[in-house]
Amino acid sequence: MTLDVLYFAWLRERIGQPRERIETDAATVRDLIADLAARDDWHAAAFADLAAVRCAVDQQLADLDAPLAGAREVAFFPPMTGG
Amino acid sequence: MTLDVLYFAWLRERIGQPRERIETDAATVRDLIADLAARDDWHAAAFADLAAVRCAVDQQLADLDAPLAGAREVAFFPPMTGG
Amino acid sequence: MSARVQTAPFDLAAELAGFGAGAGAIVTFTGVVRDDTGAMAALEIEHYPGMTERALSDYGSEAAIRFALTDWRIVHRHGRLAVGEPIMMVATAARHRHAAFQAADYLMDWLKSRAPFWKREIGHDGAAAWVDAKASDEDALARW
Amino acid sequence: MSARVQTAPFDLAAELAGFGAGAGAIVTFTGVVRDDTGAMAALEIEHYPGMTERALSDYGSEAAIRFALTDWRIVHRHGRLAVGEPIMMVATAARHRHAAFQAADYLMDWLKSRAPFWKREIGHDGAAAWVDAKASDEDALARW
Repeated sequence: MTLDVLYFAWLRERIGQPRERIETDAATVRDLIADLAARDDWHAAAFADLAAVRCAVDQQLADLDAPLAGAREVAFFPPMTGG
Repeated sequence: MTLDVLYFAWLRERIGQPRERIETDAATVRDLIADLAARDDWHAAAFADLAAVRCAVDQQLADLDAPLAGAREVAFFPPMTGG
Repeated sequence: MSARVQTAPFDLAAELAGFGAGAGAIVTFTGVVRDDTGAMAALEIEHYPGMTERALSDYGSEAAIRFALTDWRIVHRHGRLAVGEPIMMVATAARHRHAAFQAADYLMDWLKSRAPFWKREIGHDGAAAWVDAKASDEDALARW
Repeated sequence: MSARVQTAPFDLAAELAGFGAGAGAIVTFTGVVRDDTGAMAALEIEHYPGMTERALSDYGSEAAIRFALTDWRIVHRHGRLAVGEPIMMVATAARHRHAAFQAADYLMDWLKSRAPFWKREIGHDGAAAWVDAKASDEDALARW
Protein backbone atom coordinates (compact mmCIF):
# COMPACT_ATOMS: atom_id res chain seq x y z
CA MET A 1 0.00 0.00 0.00
CA THR A 2 1.19 3.52 -0.81
CA LEU A 3 0.92 6.02 2.03
CA ASP A 4 1.68 9.71 2.37
CA VAL A 5 3.28 10.18 5.76
CA LEU A 6 3.31 13.72 7.19
CA TYR A 7 5.32 15.11 10.10
CA PHE A 8 4.73 18.23 12.12
CA ALA A 9 6.58 20.32 14.69
CA TRP A 10 9.59 18.62 16.27
CA LEU A 11 8.85 15.31 14.56
CA ARG A 12 9.23 17.13 11.25
CA GLU A 13 12.49 18.66 12.45
CA ARG A 14 13.93 15.35 13.69
CA ILE A 15 13.03 13.51 10.53
CA GLY A 16 14.22 16.39 8.38
CA GLN A 17 11.29 16.49 5.98
CA PRO A 18 7.63 17.45 6.20
CA ARG A 19 6.30 14.47 4.26
CA GLU A 20 7.29 11.34 2.37
CA ARG A 21 5.50 8.80 0.22
CA ILE A 22 6.19 5.22 1.24
CA GLU A 23 5.25 1.65 0.43
CA THR A 24 4.26 -0.39 3.46
CA ASP A 25 2.35 -3.49 4.51
CA ALA A 26 1.72 -2.13 8.00
CA ALA A 27 -1.68 -3.18 9.33
CA THR A 28 -1.84 -0.57 12.10
CA VAL A 29 -0.30 2.78 12.96
CA ARG A 30 1.94 1.02 15.45
CA ASP A 31 3.22 -1.32 12.72
CA LEU A 32 3.86 1.68 10.50
CA ILE A 33 5.89 3.34 13.23
CA ALA A 34 8.03 0.19 13.54
CA ASP A 35 8.61 0.27 9.76
CA LEU A 36 9.54 3.95 9.82
CA ALA A 37 11.74 3.78 12.91
CA ALA A 38 13.80 1.04 11.24
CA ARG A 39 14.64 3.27 8.27
CA ASP A 40 17.41 5.42 9.74
CA ASP A 41 18.60 7.21 12.88
CA TRP A 42 16.47 10.26 12.22
CA HIS A 43 13.26 8.29 12.05
CA ALA A 44 14.34 6.24 15.05
CA ALA A 45 14.96 9.42 17.07
CA ALA A 46 11.59 10.86 16.11
CA PHE A 47 9.77 7.78 17.33
CA ALA A 48 11.95 7.06 20.37
CA ASP A 49 9.26 8.12 22.84
CA LEU A 50 5.83 7.06 21.68
CA ALA A 51 4.17 8.70 24.67
CA ALA A 52 5.04 12.01 23.00
CA VAL A 53 3.64 11.05 19.59
CA ARG A 54 0.09 11.65 18.37
CA CYS A 55 -1.29 10.68 14.99
CA ALA A 56 -4.05 11.23 12.49
CA VAL A 57 -5.19 8.80 9.82
CA ASP A 58 -6.72 10.53 6.81
CA GLN A 59 -6.92 13.74 8.85
CA GLN A 60 -8.84 12.24 11.75
CA LEU A 61 -7.17 11.81 15.13
CA ALA A 62 -6.45 8.14 15.71
CA ASP A 63 -4.72 6.05 18.32
CA LEU A 64 -1.64 3.99 17.70
CA ASP A 65 -3.61 0.78 17.33
CA ALA A 66 -5.84 2.19 14.61
CA PRO A 67 -5.97 0.03 11.46
CA LEU A 68 -4.50 1.38 8.23
CA ALA A 69 -6.63 -0.54 5.73
CA GLY A 70 -7.73 1.90 3.03
CA ALA A 71 -5.75 4.80 4.52
CA ARG A 72 -4.02 7.27 2.19
CA GLU A 73 -2.46 9.78 4.57
CA VAL A 74 -0.99 9.32 8.04
CA ALA A 75 0.38 12.21 10.08
CA PHE A 76 2.61 12.15 13.15
CA PHE A 77 3.04 15.05 15.53
CA PRO A 78 3.53 15.97 19.19
CA PRO A 79 0.58 16.74 21.48
CA MET A 80 -1.28 19.70 19.99
CA THR A 81 -0.99 23.21 21.42
CA GLY A 82 -3.78 25.18 19.79
CA GLY A 83 -5.96 27.96 21.14
CA MET B 1 -35.10 60.86 61.74
CA THR B 2 -35.63 62.10 58.18
CA LEU B 3 -35.39 59.46 55.49
CA ASP B 4 -35.64 59.52 51.72
CA VAL B 5 -37.57 56.43 50.70
CA LEU B 6 -37.29 55.31 47.06
CA TYR B 7 -39.44 52.84 45.15
CA PHE B 8 -38.67 51.00 41.93
CA ALA B 9 -40.51 48.89 39.37
CA TRP B 10 -43.92 47.62 40.51
CA LEU B 11 -43.44 48.94 44.05
CA ARG B 12 -43.14 52.40 42.53
CA GLU B 13 -46.28 51.79 40.48
CA ARG B 14 -48.32 50.52 43.43
CA ILE B 15 -47.30 53.37 45.68
CA GLY B 16 -47.79 55.89 42.90
CA GLN B 17 -44.58 57.84 43.41
CA PRO B 18 -40.86 57.18 42.94
CA ARG B 19 -39.76 58.70 46.24
CA GLU B 20 -40.93 60.42 49.38
CA ARG B 21 -39.27 62.11 52.33
CA ILE B 22 -40.59 60.91 55.66
CA GLU B 23 -40.07 61.30 59.39
CA THR B 24 -39.77 58.00 61.23
CA ASP B 25 -38.48 56.44 64.43
CA ALA B 26 -38.10 53.01 62.82
CA ALA B 27 -35.07 51.15 64.15
CA THR B 28 -34.90 48.60 61.34
CA VAL B 29 -36.05 48.24 57.75
CA ARG B 30 -38.82 45.96 58.95
CA ASP B 31 -40.07 48.65 61.37
CA LEU B 32 -39.97 51.17 58.54
CA ILE B 33 -42.08 48.89 56.37
CA ALA B 34 -44.66 48.64 59.18
CA ASP B 35 -44.74 52.46 59.40
CA LEU B 36 -45.15 52.83 55.64
CA ALA B 37 -47.72 50.05 55.21
CA ALA B 38 -49.91 51.78 57.83
CA ARG B 39 -50.06 55.01 55.80
CA ASP B 40 -52.63 54.12 53.16
CA ASP B 41 -53.95 51.33 50.97
CA TRP B 42 -51.34 51.90 48.28
CA HIS B 43 -48.45 51.45 50.66
CA ALA B 44 -50.20 48.52 52.26
CA ALA B 45 -50.61 46.87 48.83
CA ALA B 46 -46.96 47.45 47.93
CA PHE B 47 -45.77 45.74 51.09
CA ALA B 48 -48.41 43.00 51.22
CA ASP B 49 -45.92 40.26 50.28
CA LEU B 50 -42.55 40.85 51.89
CA ALA B 51 -41.08 37.78 50.18
CA ALA B 52 -41.24 39.82 46.96
CA VAL B 53 -39.56 42.91 48.42
CA ARG B 54 -35.85 43.67 48.41
CA CYS B 55 -34.20 46.73 49.89
CA ALA B 56 -31.09 48.85 49.95
CA VAL B 57 -29.98 51.12 52.77
CA ASP B 58 -27.86 54.01 51.56
CA GLN B 59 -27.46 52.24 48.20
CA GLN B 60 -26.16 48.97 49.65
CA LEU B 61 -28.29 45.84 49.50
CA ALA B 62 -29.59 45.08 52.99
CA ASP B 63 -31.93 42.58 54.56
CA LEU B 64 -35.18 43.46 56.27
CA ASP B 65 -33.64 43.30 59.73
CA ALA B 66 -30.90 45.79 58.90
CA PRO B 67 -30.69 48.70 61.36
CA LEU B 68 -31.51 52.21 60.14
CA ALA B 69 -29.39 54.23 62.57
CA GLY B 70 -27.61 56.91 60.56
CA ALA B 71 -29.31 55.98 57.30
CA ARG B 72 -30.39 58.70 54.88
CA GLU B 73 -31.86 56.76 51.96
CA VAL B 74 -33.79 53.52 51.88
CA ALA B 75 -34.98 51.93 48.64
CA PHE B 76 -37.58 49.20 48.11
CA PHE B 77 -37.91 47.15 44.95
CA PRO B 78 -38.71 43.69 43.63
CA PRO B 79 -36.00 41.08 43.01
CA MET B 80 -33.57 42.51 40.47
CA THR B 81 -33.54 41.43 36.83
CA GLY B 82 -30.32 42.79 35.40
CA GLY B 83 -27.98 41.40 32.81
CA MET C 1 -11.36 48.50 35.00
CA SER C 2 -14.58 50.41 34.63
CA ALA C 3 -18.36 50.17 34.86
CA ARG C 4 -20.82 52.36 32.99
CA VAL C 5 -24.59 52.76 32.83
CA GLN C 6 -26.06 54.48 29.82
CA THR C 7 -29.09 54.68 27.54
CA ALA C 8 -27.00 54.85 24.35
CA PRO C 9 -26.00 51.71 22.45
CA PHE C 10 -22.40 50.56 22.92
CA ASP C 11 -19.95 49.27 20.39
CA LEU C 12 -18.13 46.11 21.45
CA ALA C 13 -15.16 46.88 19.20
CA ALA C 14 -14.77 50.36 20.66
CA GLU C 15 -15.04 48.96 24.20
CA LEU C 16 -12.26 46.48 23.45
CA ALA C 17 -9.85 49.00 21.91
CA GLY C 18 -6.85 48.89 24.23
CA PHE C 19 -8.68 46.56 26.59
CA GLY C 20 -6.66 43.94 28.45
CA ALA C 21 -3.18 44.90 27.25
CA GLY C 22 -0.74 42.18 28.30
CA ALA C 23 -3.45 39.59 28.95
CA GLY C 24 -3.44 36.20 27.27
CA ALA C 25 -7.20 35.66 27.41
CA ILE C 26 -10.12 38.00 26.85
CA VAL C 27 -13.72 36.91 27.29
CA THR C 28 -16.76 39.00 26.44
CA PHE C 29 -20.42 38.45 27.14
CA THR C 30 -23.10 40.43 25.34
CA GLY C 31 -26.76 40.22 26.32
CA VAL C 32 -29.24 40.96 23.55
CA VAL C 33 -32.99 41.68 23.72
CA ARG C 34 -34.66 38.44 22.69
CA ASP C 35 -38.27 37.92 21.70
CA ASP C 36 -39.35 34.33 22.24
CA THR C 37 -43.03 34.77 21.46
CA GLY C 38 -43.10 37.28 18.62
CA ALA C 39 -45.35 39.48 20.80
CA MET C 40 -42.65 41.73 22.22
CA ALA C 41 -41.91 45.17 20.78
CA ALA C 42 -39.32 46.37 23.26
CA LEU C 43 -37.76 45.98 26.66
CA GLU C 44 -37.79 48.83 29.15
CA ILE C 45 -35.09 48.80 31.78
CA GLU C 46 -35.41 50.83 34.97
CA HIS C 47 -32.45 51.25 37.30
CA TYR C 48 -31.43 52.93 40.54
CA PRO C 49 -29.17 55.85 39.61
CA GLY C 50 -26.24 56.13 41.96
CA MET C 51 -26.57 52.68 43.41
CA THR C 52 -26.25 51.00 40.01
CA GLU C 53 -22.87 52.52 39.23
CA ARG C 54 -21.63 51.66 42.70
CA ALA C 55 -22.88 48.06 42.54
CA LEU C 56 -21.37 47.39 39.10
CA SER C 57 -18.08 48.88 40.20
CA ASP C 58 -18.08 46.82 43.40
CA TYR C 59 -18.84 43.56 41.59
CA GLY C 60 -16.16 44.27 38.99
CA SER C 61 -13.57 44.98 41.69
CA GLU C 62 -14.49 41.82 43.57
CA ALA C 63 -14.16 39.73 40.41
CA ALA C 64 -10.80 41.34 39.65
CA ILE C 65 -9.43 40.21 43.00
CA ARG C 66 -11.05 36.79 43.05
CA PHE C 67 -9.94 35.83 39.52
CA ALA C 68 -6.74 37.90 39.27
CA LEU C 69 -8.08 39.87 36.32
CA THR C 70 -5.74 42.25 34.54
CA ASP C 71 -8.70 44.24 33.20
CA TRP C 72 -12.51 44.24 33.27
CA ARG C 73 -15.34 46.30 31.90
CA ILE C 74 -19.09 46.38 32.45
CA VAL C 75 -21.49 48.42 30.32
CA HIS C 76 -25.22 48.19 31.04
CA ARG C 77 -27.97 50.10 29.27
CA HIS C 78 -31.29 51.31 30.62
CA GLY C 79 -34.35 52.86 29.03
CA ARG C 80 -36.24 51.45 26.05
CA LEU C 81 -34.47 48.84 23.92
CA ALA C 82 -35.83 47.21 20.76
CA VAL C 83 -35.67 43.47 20.09
CA GLY C 84 -32.20 42.62 18.79
CA GLU C 85 -30.46 45.52 20.54
CA PRO C 86 -27.59 44.81 22.93
CA ILE C 87 -28.56 45.23 26.60
CA MET C 88 -25.23 44.96 28.32
CA MET C 89 -21.72 43.61 28.08
CA VAL C 90 -19.04 42.29 30.34
CA ALA C 91 -15.40 41.90 29.30
CA THR C 92 -12.71 40.22 31.37
CA ALA C 93 -8.97 39.88 30.75
CA ALA C 94 -6.62 37.48 32.52
CA ARG C 95 -3.40 35.59 31.93
CA HIS C 96 -5.20 32.30 31.40
CA ARG C 97 -8.51 31.38 29.84
CA HIS C 98 -10.19 29.70 32.79
CA ALA C 99 -9.90 32.81 34.97
CA ALA C 100 -11.30 35.01 32.21
CA PHE C 101 -14.22 32.63 31.57
CA GLN C 102 -15.03 32.18 35.23
CA ALA C 103 -14.88 35.89 36.00
CA ALA C 104 -17.28 36.73 33.15
CA ASP C 105 -19.66 33.96 34.24
CA TYR C 106 -19.44 35.14 37.87
CA LEU C 107 -20.11 38.75 36.93
CA MET C 108 -23.14 37.77 34.87
CA ASP C 109 -24.59 35.83 37.79
CA TRP C 110 -24.14 38.87 40.04
CA LEU C 111 -25.58 41.30 37.52
CA LYS C 112 -28.63 39.12 36.89
CA SER C 113 -29.70 39.00 40.54
CA ARG C 114 -27.87 41.71 42.45
CA ALA C 115 -27.58 44.75 40.20
CA PRO C 116 -30.50 47.18 40.60
CA PHE C 117 -32.15 46.85 37.20
CA TRP C 118 -35.76 45.90 36.51
CA LYS C 119 -36.96 44.80 33.12
CA ARG C 120 -40.41 45.31 31.68
CA GLU C 121 -41.56 43.75 28.42
CA ILE C 122 -43.60 45.98 26.16
CA GLY C 123 -45.85 44.14 23.71
CA HIS C 124 -46.79 45.19 20.19
CA ASP C 125 -50.23 45.88 21.68
CA GLY C 126 -48.71 48.30 24.20
CA ALA C 127 -49.22 46.00 27.19
CA ALA C 128 -46.37 46.11 29.72
CA ALA C 129 -45.34 43.31 32.08
CA TRP C 130 -42.53 43.28 34.62
CA VAL C 131 -40.11 40.41 34.10
CA ASP C 132 -40.01 38.08 37.10
CA ALA C 133 -36.67 37.16 38.62
CA LYS C 134 -35.78 33.53 37.93
CA ALA C 135 -35.06 30.97 40.61
CA SER C 136 -32.41 29.58 38.25
CA ASP C 137 -30.55 32.91 38.46
CA GLU C 138 -30.49 32.70 42.27
CA ASP C 139 -29.24 29.12 41.98
CA ALA C 140 -26.53 30.24 39.57
CA LEU C 141 -25.34 32.85 42.06
CA ALA C 142 -25.22 30.27 44.84
CA ARG C 143 -22.55 28.35 42.88
CA TRP C 144 -19.95 30.93 43.86
CA MET D 1 -21.54 28.68 11.78
CA SER D 2 -18.05 28.74 10.35
CA ALA D 3 -14.41 27.97 11.03
CA ARG D 4 -11.44 29.65 9.37
CA VAL D 5 -7.67 29.31 9.47
CA GLN D 6 -5.59 32.24 8.28
CA THR D 7 -2.31 34.07 8.68
CA ALA D 8 -3.93 37.53 8.58
CA PRO D 9 -5.12 39.26 11.74
CA PHE D 10 -8.86 39.21 12.37
CA ASP D 11 -11.12 41.94 13.59
CA LEU D 12 -13.49 40.87 16.36
CA ALA D 13 -15.99 43.59 15.46
CA ALA D 14 -16.08 42.49 11.83
CA GLU D 15 -16.47 38.85 12.89
CA LEU D 16 -19.44 39.76 15.05
CA ALA D 17 -21.27 41.84 12.42
CA GLY D 18 -24.52 39.96 11.91
CA PHE D 19 -23.36 37.18 14.21
CA GLY D 20 -25.94 35.41 16.36
CA ALA D 21 -29.07 37.17 15.10
CA GLY D 22 -31.99 36.25 17.36
CA ALA D 23 -29.76 35.00 20.19
CA GLY D 24 -30.03 36.39 23.71
CA ALA D 25 -26.44 35.69 24.70
CA ILE D 26 -23.16 36.02 22.82
CA VAL D 27 -19.83 34.98 24.31
CA THR D 28 -16.45 35.57 22.72
CA PHE D 29 -13.03 34.33 23.65
CA THR D 30 -9.89 35.90 22.23
CA GLY D 31 -6.45 34.41 22.79
CA VAL D 32 -3.55 36.85 22.66
CA VAL D 33 0.20 36.23 22.41
CA ARG D 34 1.52 36.73 25.93
CA ASP D 35 5.10 37.17 27.01
CA ASP D 36 5.59 36.17 30.63
CA THR D 37 9.37 36.48 30.75
CA GLY D 38 10.16 39.48 28.57
CA ALA D 39 12.38 37.19 26.46
CA MET D 40 9.87 36.37 23.75
CA ALA D 41 9.80 38.18 20.42
CA ALA D 42 7.11 36.18 18.64
CA LEU D 43 5.09 33.02 18.50
CA GLU D 44 5.21 30.79 15.43
CA ILE D 45 2.22 28.57 14.85
CA GLU D 46 2.40 25.55 12.57
CA HIS D 47 -0.74 23.70 11.54
CA TYR D 48 -1.91 20.78 9.42
CA PRO D 49 -3.60 22.25 6.33
CA GLY D 50 -6.74 20.37 5.45
CA MET D 51 -7.10 18.61 8.77
CA THR D 52 -7.21 21.87 10.72
CA GLU D 53 -10.22 23.24 8.86
CA ARG D 54 -11.99 19.91 9.21
CA ALA D 55 -11.26 19.60 12.93
CA LEU D 56 -12.40 23.14 13.74
CA SER D 57 -15.55 22.64 11.74
CA ASP D 58 -16.25 19.29 13.45
CA TYR D 59 -15.73 20.72 16.95
CA GLY D 60 -17.94 23.71 16.17
CA SER D 61 -20.71 21.48 14.86
CA GLU D 62 -20.49 19.22 17.91
CA ALA D 63 -20.70 22.21 20.25
CA ALA D 64 -23.67 23.58 18.31
CA ILE D 65 -25.61 20.36 18.91
CA ARG D 66 -24.50 19.81 22.49
CA PHE D 67 -25.26 23.36 23.64
CA ALA D 68 -28.09 24.22 21.22
CA LEU D 69 -26.12 27.12 19.75
CA THR D 70 -27.86 29.40 17.29
CA ASP D 71 -24.50 30.47 15.84
CA TRP D 72 -20.78 29.87 16.31
CA ARG D 73 -17.53 31.00 14.77
CA ILE D 74 -13.92 29.94 15.12
CA VAL D 75 -11.00 31.87 13.63
CA HIS D 76 -7.46 30.62 14.25
CA ARG D 77 -4.27 32.13 12.91
CA HIS D 78 -1.01 30.45 12.00
CA GLY D 79 2.42 31.73 11.02
CA ARG D 80 4.45 34.27 12.95
CA LEU D 81 2.63 36.42 15.52
CA ALA D 82 4.13 39.21 17.61
CA VAL D 83 3.54 39.58 21.35
CA GLY D 84 0.18 41.26 21.89
CA GLU D 85 -1.33 40.03 18.63
CA PRO D 86 -4.56 38.02 18.72
CA ILE D 87 -4.04 34.31 18.04
CA MET D 88 -7.57 33.05 17.72
CA MET D 89 -11.16 33.65 18.63
CA VAL D 90 -14.27 31.68 19.35
CA ALA D 91 -17.75 33.18 19.40
CA THR D 92 -20.90 31.37 20.50
CA ALA D 93 -24.53 32.48 20.43
CA ALA D 94 -27.40 30.87 22.31
CA ARG D 95 -30.76 31.72 23.82
CA HIS D 96 -29.39 31.73 27.35
CA ARG D 97 -26.08 32.73 28.84
CA HIS D 98 -25.02 29.45 30.41
CA ALA D 99 -25.15 27.61 27.10
CA ALA D 100 -23.12 30.33 25.38
CA PHE D 101 -20.50 30.34 28.17
CA GLN D 102 -20.25 26.57 28.34
CA ALA D 103 -19.96 26.16 24.58
CA ALA D 104 -17.13 28.70 24.34
CA ASP D 105 -15.32 27.06 27.27
CA TYR D 106 -15.84 23.61 25.71
CA LEU D 107 -14.55 24.73 22.31
CA MET D 108 -11.44 26.26 23.88
CA ASP D 109 -10.67 23.03 25.69
CA TRP D 110 -10.97 21.12 22.41
CA LEU D 111 -8.90 23.61 20.46
CA LYS D 112 -6.13 23.62 23.06
CA SER D 113 -5.56 19.87 22.95
CA ARG D 114 -7.23 18.48 19.84
CA ALA D 115 -6.79 20.97 17.04
CA PRO D 116 -3.64 20.39 14.97
CA PHE D 117 -1.65 23.48 15.86
CA TRP D 118 1.84 23.57 17.33
CA LYS D 119 3.32 26.67 18.91
CA ARG D 120 6.96 27.65 18.98
CA GLU D 121 8.29 30.57 21.00
CA ILE D 122 10.90 32.71 19.29
CA GLY D 123 13.17 34.64 21.64
CA HIS D 124 14.68 38.06 21.08
CA ASP D 125 17.95 36.18 20.69
CA GLY D 126 16.48 34.11 17.84
CA ALA D 127 16.28 30.89 19.88
CA ALA D 128 13.19 28.80 19.15
CA ALA D 129 11.48 26.38 21.55
CA TRP D 130 8.39 24.27 20.97
CA VAL D 131 5.69 24.89 23.55
CA ASP D 132 4.87 21.76 25.54
CA ALA D 133 1.26 20.66 25.86
CA LYS D 134 -0.01 21.16 29.40
CA ALA D 135 -1.43 18.41 31.56
CA SER D 136 -3.93 20.99 32.83
CA ASP D 137 -5.30 21.31 29.28
CA GLU D 138 -5.88 17.55 29.11
CA ASP D 139 -7.57 17.70 32.51
CA ALA D 140 -9.77 20.56 31.29
CA LEU D 141 -10.89 18.48 28.32
CA ALA D 142 -11.72 15.53 30.58
CA ARG D 143 -14.38 17.68 32.32
CA TRP D 144 -16.69 17.30 29.34
